[in-house]
Amino acid sequence: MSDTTRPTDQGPTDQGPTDQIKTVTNPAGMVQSAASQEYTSIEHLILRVVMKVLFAPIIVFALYVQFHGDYGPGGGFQAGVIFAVAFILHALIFGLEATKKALPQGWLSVLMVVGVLLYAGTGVANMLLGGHLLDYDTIDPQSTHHAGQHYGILIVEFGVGVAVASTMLMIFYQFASREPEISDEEW
Amino acid sequence: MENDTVTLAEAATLAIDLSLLTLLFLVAYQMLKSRHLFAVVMLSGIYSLLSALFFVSLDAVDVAFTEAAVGAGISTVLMLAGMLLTARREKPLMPGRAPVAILVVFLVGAALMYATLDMPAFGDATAPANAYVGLQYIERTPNEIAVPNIVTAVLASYRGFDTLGETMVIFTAGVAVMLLLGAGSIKGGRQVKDVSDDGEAQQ
Amino acid sequence: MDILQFIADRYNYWVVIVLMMLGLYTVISRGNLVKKIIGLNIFQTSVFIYYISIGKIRGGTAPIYVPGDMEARTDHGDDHGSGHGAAHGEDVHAIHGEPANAMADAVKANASSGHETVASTASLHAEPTHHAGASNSLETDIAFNAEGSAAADPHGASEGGVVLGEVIYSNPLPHVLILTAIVVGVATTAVGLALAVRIREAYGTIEEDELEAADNIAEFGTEDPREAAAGAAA
Amino acid sequence: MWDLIRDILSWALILIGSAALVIGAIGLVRFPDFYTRMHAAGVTDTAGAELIVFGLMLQAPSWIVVAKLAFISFFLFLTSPVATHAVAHAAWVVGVRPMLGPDLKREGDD
Repeated sequence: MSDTTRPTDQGPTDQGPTDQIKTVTNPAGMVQSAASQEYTSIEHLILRVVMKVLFAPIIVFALYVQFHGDYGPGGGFQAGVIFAVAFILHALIFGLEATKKALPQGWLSVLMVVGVLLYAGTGVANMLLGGHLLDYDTIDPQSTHHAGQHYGILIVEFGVGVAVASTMLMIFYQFASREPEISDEEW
Repeated sequence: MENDTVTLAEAATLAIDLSLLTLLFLVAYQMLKSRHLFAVVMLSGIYSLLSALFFVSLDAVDVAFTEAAVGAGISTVLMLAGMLLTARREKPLMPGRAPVAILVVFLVGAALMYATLDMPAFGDATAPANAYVGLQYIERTPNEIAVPNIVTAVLASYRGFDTLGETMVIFTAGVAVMLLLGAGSIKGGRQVKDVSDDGEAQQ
Repeated sequence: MDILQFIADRYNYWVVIVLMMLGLYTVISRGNLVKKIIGLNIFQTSVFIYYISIGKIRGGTAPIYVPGDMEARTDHGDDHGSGHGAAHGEDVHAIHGEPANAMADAVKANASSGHETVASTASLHAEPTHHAGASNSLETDIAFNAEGSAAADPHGASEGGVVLGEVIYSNPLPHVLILTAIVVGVATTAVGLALAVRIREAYGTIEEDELEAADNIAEFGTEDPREAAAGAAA
Repeated sequence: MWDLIRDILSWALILIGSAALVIGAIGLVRFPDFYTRMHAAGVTDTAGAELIVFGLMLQAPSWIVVAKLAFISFFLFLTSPVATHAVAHAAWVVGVRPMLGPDLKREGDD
């Protein structure tokens, strides 16, 4: 075992315990470390069942927070984070590979751009409609109840939500798909 | 207490605020003391939830919501992942570091404490921060935006450009993490071996 | 008693400063990079609490219009009684129509308010009621439609115990700033952690002094560069 | 009349819930080993939070608030025991074993 965090040991493990870290594709295994292999089939049974019950409500709640942000606490930032949390929970319990099948990493990098472009594009569209940047009243100039502002805020918040959710998930994917070099005895 | 009427509700709020702040202090102190990084990360989740509770007490429901979702949901998981990839334990404090740090910290703290003597009172409606721009938002939102949640109106409309910038910062941070950890592969990089030669050289 | 009042008015800021000192101490004194990032988070949260504390208004509520209040505050919401519309609309209109004037007023008021704050702090022990008095005069001028006018207001119909159009809301601006700052904070924390992870992979440690020693060994072949310099000179 | 009953009932629920949480906190400090502490925290946490939410439900001004509180209570009922289970299970997998018999009287484990 060449790899420790002892102060005397300067070098990283290059060709160290490759046999030791072979099964850490599952972040749940990472977090609940030292799980013996024979457990894994039934180990997370309760967590899996509850996760299946909870996953859809969390997504629905995220959507509620996203689109109810005009009327109550909430908005794109919170909704994006909650949406990301649902998938992070999924990854923690079912493993990162399963989550990546459900929501591929390539989509995320596209969605990150789409979110920001949705926001910026709304602003540019307002300019093209003859107003200032992000002057939502140009969307519906005739409205007496500021319908343009409502539409603008909804679109922009949606852009924020998409950008935040995909960025947070992307960051999580990047961290979780790395293999820890530290042996479990360090705990 | 002659002139100002302290109601029961205000006294209760004061008690709740004080207990929350005490808990915040204790948790922060324990985070400073503990060398077990797993415990520190868990405590940071508790710290976030406590501060979210305190935000509710200060009427900032949107902020509390965000802090609870981010602090308990994302931040803790990311820190956990970061900790798993780096180190589980912190080394003991180097002797000689603490006195300098204490000196700097107490100087800064004393200066800030001195500055609070001139601060407007807590909850003062006429404080410069509250009387002008903030009040304008409250007065104008019904006429100009017509959205019940003033925070959303200010966030997405009045200060929409600001929020665009914030979104860009988040996007940039995501790209930075991708570049640092993803190793250029859209399929998700595995462990990178490009540094092992240097590691050998250092030994 | 005024000492107590003084403390009650500021205890929030002091606790926030103590939290900030804890965070700063963690950042400076601890050598572990992850611990430094966590210290930075403590610091950051204390700044958040400080901002939100400033925005709190005594007796206020969360900055979301209570049902019916938004309509009561609009100019064109004539269905809520023209009397109120006139009384209230005038006020908004003055701000709305002549921003330059409003700005000038604001600056004037700002100057006087700053003056009064200093005065009230200076004379706090001598005259405990001064601050409240100063606050009240300002309040009736600019901060709120005077409480007294609520009685004369034909719209003074209260719904569920609140007088519409007169509800006090906490300042929404700090909330907006901090809300975005929290999410940006976690994104930047992730960047910091990613850097720490890469450093760990390159050096095998994230302790500051060991990193420095490793750099020195790589550059000079010894942990102490001064030794190497002395050796080279000799 | 209904108001009075409602107030008494909701206050009773809230106070019992708070008492449960306080008792749980005391148990968390006083109990000797990990599993008994987990037991104290887990059981009273679920019960106390549920009771407080029920008490709040009786005070709710409108049905929509009742519905929201019902959702909260449902999710608390689902997640709180599961969290306790996950923590206890993780401890078991890592190798923490419950104290048994005369050991239970001592402070500190293993």
